Amino acid sequence: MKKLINAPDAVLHDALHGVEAAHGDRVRVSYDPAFVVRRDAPVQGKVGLVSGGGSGHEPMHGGFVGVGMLDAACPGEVFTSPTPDQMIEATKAVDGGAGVVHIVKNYTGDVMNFDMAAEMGRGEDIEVETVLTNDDVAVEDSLYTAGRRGVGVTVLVEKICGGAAEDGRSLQEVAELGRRVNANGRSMGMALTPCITPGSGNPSFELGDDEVEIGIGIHGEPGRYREKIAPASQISERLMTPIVEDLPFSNGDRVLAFVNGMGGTPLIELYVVYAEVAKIARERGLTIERNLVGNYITSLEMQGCSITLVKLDDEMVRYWDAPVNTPALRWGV
Amino acid sequence: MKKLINAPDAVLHDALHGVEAAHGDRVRVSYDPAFVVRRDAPVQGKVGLVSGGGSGHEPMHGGFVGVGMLDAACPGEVFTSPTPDQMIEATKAVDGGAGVVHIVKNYTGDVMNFDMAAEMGRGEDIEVETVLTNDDVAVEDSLYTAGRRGVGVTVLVEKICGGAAEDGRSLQEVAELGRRVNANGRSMGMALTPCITPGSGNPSFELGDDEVEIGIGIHGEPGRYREKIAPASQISERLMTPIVEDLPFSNGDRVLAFVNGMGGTPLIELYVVYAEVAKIARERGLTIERNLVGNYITSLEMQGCSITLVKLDDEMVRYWDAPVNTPALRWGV
Amino acid sequence: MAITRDETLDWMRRFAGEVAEHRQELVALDTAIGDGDHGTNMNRGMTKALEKLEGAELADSGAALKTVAMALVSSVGGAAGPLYGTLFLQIGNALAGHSEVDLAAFAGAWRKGLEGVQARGKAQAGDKTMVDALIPAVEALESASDLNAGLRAAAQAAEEGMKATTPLIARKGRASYLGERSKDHQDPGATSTYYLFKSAAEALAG
Amino acid sequence: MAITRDETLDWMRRFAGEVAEHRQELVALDTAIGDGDHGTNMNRGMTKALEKLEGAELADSGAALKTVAMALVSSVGGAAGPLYGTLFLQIGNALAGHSEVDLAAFAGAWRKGLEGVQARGKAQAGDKTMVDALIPAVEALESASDLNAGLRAAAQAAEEGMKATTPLIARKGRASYLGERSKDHQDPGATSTYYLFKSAAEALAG
Ligand SMILES: Nc1ncnc2c1ncn2[C@@H]1O[C@H](COP(=O)(O)OP(=O)(O)O)[C@@H](O)[C@H]1O
Ligand SMILES: Nc1ncnc2c1ncn2[C@@H]1O[C@H](COP(=O)(O)OP(=O)(O)O)[C@@H](O)[C@H]1O
Ligand SMILES: [Mg+2]
Ligand SMILES: [Mg+2]
Ligand SMILES: [Mg+2]
Ligand SMILES: [Mg+2]
Repeated sequence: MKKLINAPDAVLHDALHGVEAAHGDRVRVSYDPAFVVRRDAPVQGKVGLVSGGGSGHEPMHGGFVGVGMLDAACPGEVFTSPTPDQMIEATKAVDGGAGVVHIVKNYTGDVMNFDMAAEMGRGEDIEVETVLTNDDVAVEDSLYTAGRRGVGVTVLVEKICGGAAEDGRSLQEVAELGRRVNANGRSMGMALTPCITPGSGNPSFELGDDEVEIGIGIHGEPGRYREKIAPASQISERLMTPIVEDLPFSNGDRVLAFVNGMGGTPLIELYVVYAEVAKIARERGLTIERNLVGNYITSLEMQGCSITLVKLDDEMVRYWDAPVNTPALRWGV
Repeated sequence: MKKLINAPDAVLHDALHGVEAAHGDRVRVSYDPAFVVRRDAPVQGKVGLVSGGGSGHEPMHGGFVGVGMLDAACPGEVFTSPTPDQMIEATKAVDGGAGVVHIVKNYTGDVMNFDMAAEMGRGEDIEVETVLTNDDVAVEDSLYTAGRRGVGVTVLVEKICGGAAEDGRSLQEVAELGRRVNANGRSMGMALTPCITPGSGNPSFELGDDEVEIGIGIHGEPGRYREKIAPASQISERLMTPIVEDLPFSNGDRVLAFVNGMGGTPLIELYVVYAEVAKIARERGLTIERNLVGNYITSLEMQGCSITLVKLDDEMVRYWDAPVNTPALRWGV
Repeated sequence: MAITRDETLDWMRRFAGEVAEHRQELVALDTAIGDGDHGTNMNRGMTKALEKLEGAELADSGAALKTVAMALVSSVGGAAGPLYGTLFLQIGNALAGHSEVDLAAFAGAWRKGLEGVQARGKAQAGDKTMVDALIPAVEALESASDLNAGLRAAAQAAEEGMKATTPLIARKGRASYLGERSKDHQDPGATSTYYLFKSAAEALAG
Repeated sequence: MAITRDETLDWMRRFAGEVAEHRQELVALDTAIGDGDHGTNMNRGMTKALEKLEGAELADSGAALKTVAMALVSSVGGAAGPLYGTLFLQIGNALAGHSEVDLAAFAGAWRKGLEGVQARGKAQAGDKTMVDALIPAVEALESASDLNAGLRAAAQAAEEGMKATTPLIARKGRASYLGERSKDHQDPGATSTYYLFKSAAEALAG
């Protein structure tokens, strides 16, 4: 294992120091319990947005803290959901009297820790709504599993809810909107290579020199199946088909298309994939009204990509376009 | 070799399609000869900025085309400088009557192709100034080499010159400012892993499981020497010392610190490095007034990082802060 | 025969030792069907738990186990944090106020712990989780006639339950995403649960 | 004995063939001390050059070589594009207007080509570049007494010049960044230059 770190156990702590040093003009960092919070939090009268999850998915979530997006992010250890005390303290730190939305990716650990936070936080007198994201169509038999995983749509939910919260919308409205984005979003991912967590030091799975793993999550877990590597056009089709057919998206729909890198894939390849996604969308009669291409929800150094489509409505477009000023997403400000 | 591509020879073309599909609201793409140009080019009365270089360094340069930064970027094949006809057409496309600055990284190929473009373009009646970047302190005996390479500082030159051009500064002023940024900038890079160009299919060099390559460029070329992997604190020191001592930077200097990922390094590791850079800067009495952390000038999927420091003056700060609206850098708009 | 506070502390030290010793094994099991952090998570948690135990004034076994619970909840994260946290909290609550714990109290406390884990994680027997080691172990305690025998039977039952997870298809937790591919791997959480019973037998059986 | 336009076209086809055949070799040489694209670059360029030659009305050898020059300049990029472009342009300019080319004219044209390459790239003998194959080959042409012998001697001299780059420390181009580490590797550009002379001997010597 070769990594730019000081010690496996120190990664999160050291990286938080880097975040504070680099973005101290926009965010503050609490180390114990660990969370990243908007400099100006709590914003009085505004609904607070808190997310969190394991580290190793950067820039998610810490890179999305700032005006127009999250008020706070709770980073767990690498690929390990954060703990209830982080969530409780972050929630308190961002409550401006209008309640707080927790954006939670649907993983057993994340859900249980946020649940415990809610139970333990009772009596704090902060109204909390939870938006659970579960957009990963790779998980098929969700009745016999922990349910679909929350992946790419989470970034979009955070941005769109962030815009709505900034616009003064109520706790219920922000949460409803987040749920609507999730309900209208579908994702699927694939890997060319595994990743190595600092704690384990070993590849998360073994892949042949000509194999790809289809239907992966974002924690280095193996996917649904593996197959021979194919041209980007076929791989894009492989991911797009289950996405488009699951919602289902139909001719005439307006969509946001998000091609996300898993962390180790060169941007030039993501653009190659985006070209294919645009072509497939066109063939299916979908109009891509907004897009995002880049590394936003990653799995350490894994090579591969995921595709997310969200069926848009006017309100989503409006809050997607709204100003945002975070380390990783910035526009309109 | 596993890549998200359709064919090695088609990478550049396919990626340009992706860029056009994703960013058509801000840029136009010419395919033959290949260049990416601001949608609103030529901007009358504004100095035009053209850069270019091999592909595989994304988002550089195509991702820096837009208001407040480049007017056009000429992408060569992967790791191969572009050709004179691209530069000539791009220069014509952006000339708004106030002349054009070519920002050229100091590599034999880039320099000779831009030279030929200048010779062949004579008689086109466009005034052209060239800013050559050569900030890489890893190249020591520059008398006996092709001179220092242009690396990280190029991104900063493009941003700062872009701000000045947008502000209506003259051709001479913009070029002088670019040269000043370059003259006050120093960089050094290292790799944990090699990269694989689509055309070759093989790793650019072989590294042991516990080795790192110090003093690399951005084309997968081997570095100055290799050594055993060390903690991020030591590696940062290894890069910072020759940078700081070369200019030299001294106690009290105001600097911009740029920690750049080579493409395959997780962002969390770049923040670990940035924490170390901030510490070393503090110890040396340097005040980091601005910073940039992320993958901006990359070598395909290479893991590793580079550090760039620029000694700032007020004018540089002003144009660094100026609005920019490109696919890869956006603020103030 | 009864369990004292100091024996409980010994149990926790031994459990922490087992987790540290088997950290890489737990990581490897979790790499195969999960995200490779279970060993690291449990080790971080039990290290923290021992730290807390050192500094604390502990009235009894119940107090000690509640301290462990809180340390785990606030340092482990993931699925294991809330699950082990709940387990220890329920056991600790049940044992609080008793300076000595007999077999009936101990088995009863474990039953509460198991119920807590199932309430939190919704896993049933056969879902390929730590519950598959817990259920037979708790039942062994409940049907034992003396503490020593009960502890040994529980450890053995946990081991068998752990091994029996191998052929199962996971229906809860991260491994469930793998569907059929989760077969032929032993569940990491069931494995750490076995170490918990193993160390209990070593520390608490006379 | 003289060189015709059609022989020149044959030369270019053979050179393109050598480059295609040795693409991976040139890539491997450039991977060791450069960025691994020389074979791909030259192959892209010569493929383009042949395409252009197909469609063109070509008066003579000079016109053919100028067509190759422009194709290379606008499709190769990197260091090799301007250098080979300049080389072919200078040779083509010198030969333009001659329907048949004798040894003196050919050697003179190559001298111009060499001068062009050195003016563009500033490399001297011993800098570990294509110039190290060019200089001895051009000199062999200049000192030959007939065309056939001159072409064969030039190919041999280019090969020797190419091999002699191996122990050198690069002082120009990308390999120069490596300093001492550039030793013990043959220069890719000198290698492609050798193929240029090799195919010249095959196509043009009777
Ligand atoms: N719903 C659940 N109920 C009971 N145990 C579960 C459940 N989900 C997961 N587990 C247990 O947790 C273990 C994984 O723990 P760990 O790796 O620390 O957390 P994570 O899966 O969040 O990375 C699994 O092996 C399984 O035994
Ligand atoms: N200044 C120079 N003068 C002459 N030849 C040079 C010079 N610089 C580089 N070369 C030649 O170019 C070759 C490399 O070409 P190529 O790999 O296509 O370009 P790049 O180095 O831009 O990737 C070298 O092997 C060397 O022979
Ligand atoms: Mg985990
Ligand atoms: Mg090159
Ligand atoms: Mg796990
Ligand atoms: Mg090369």
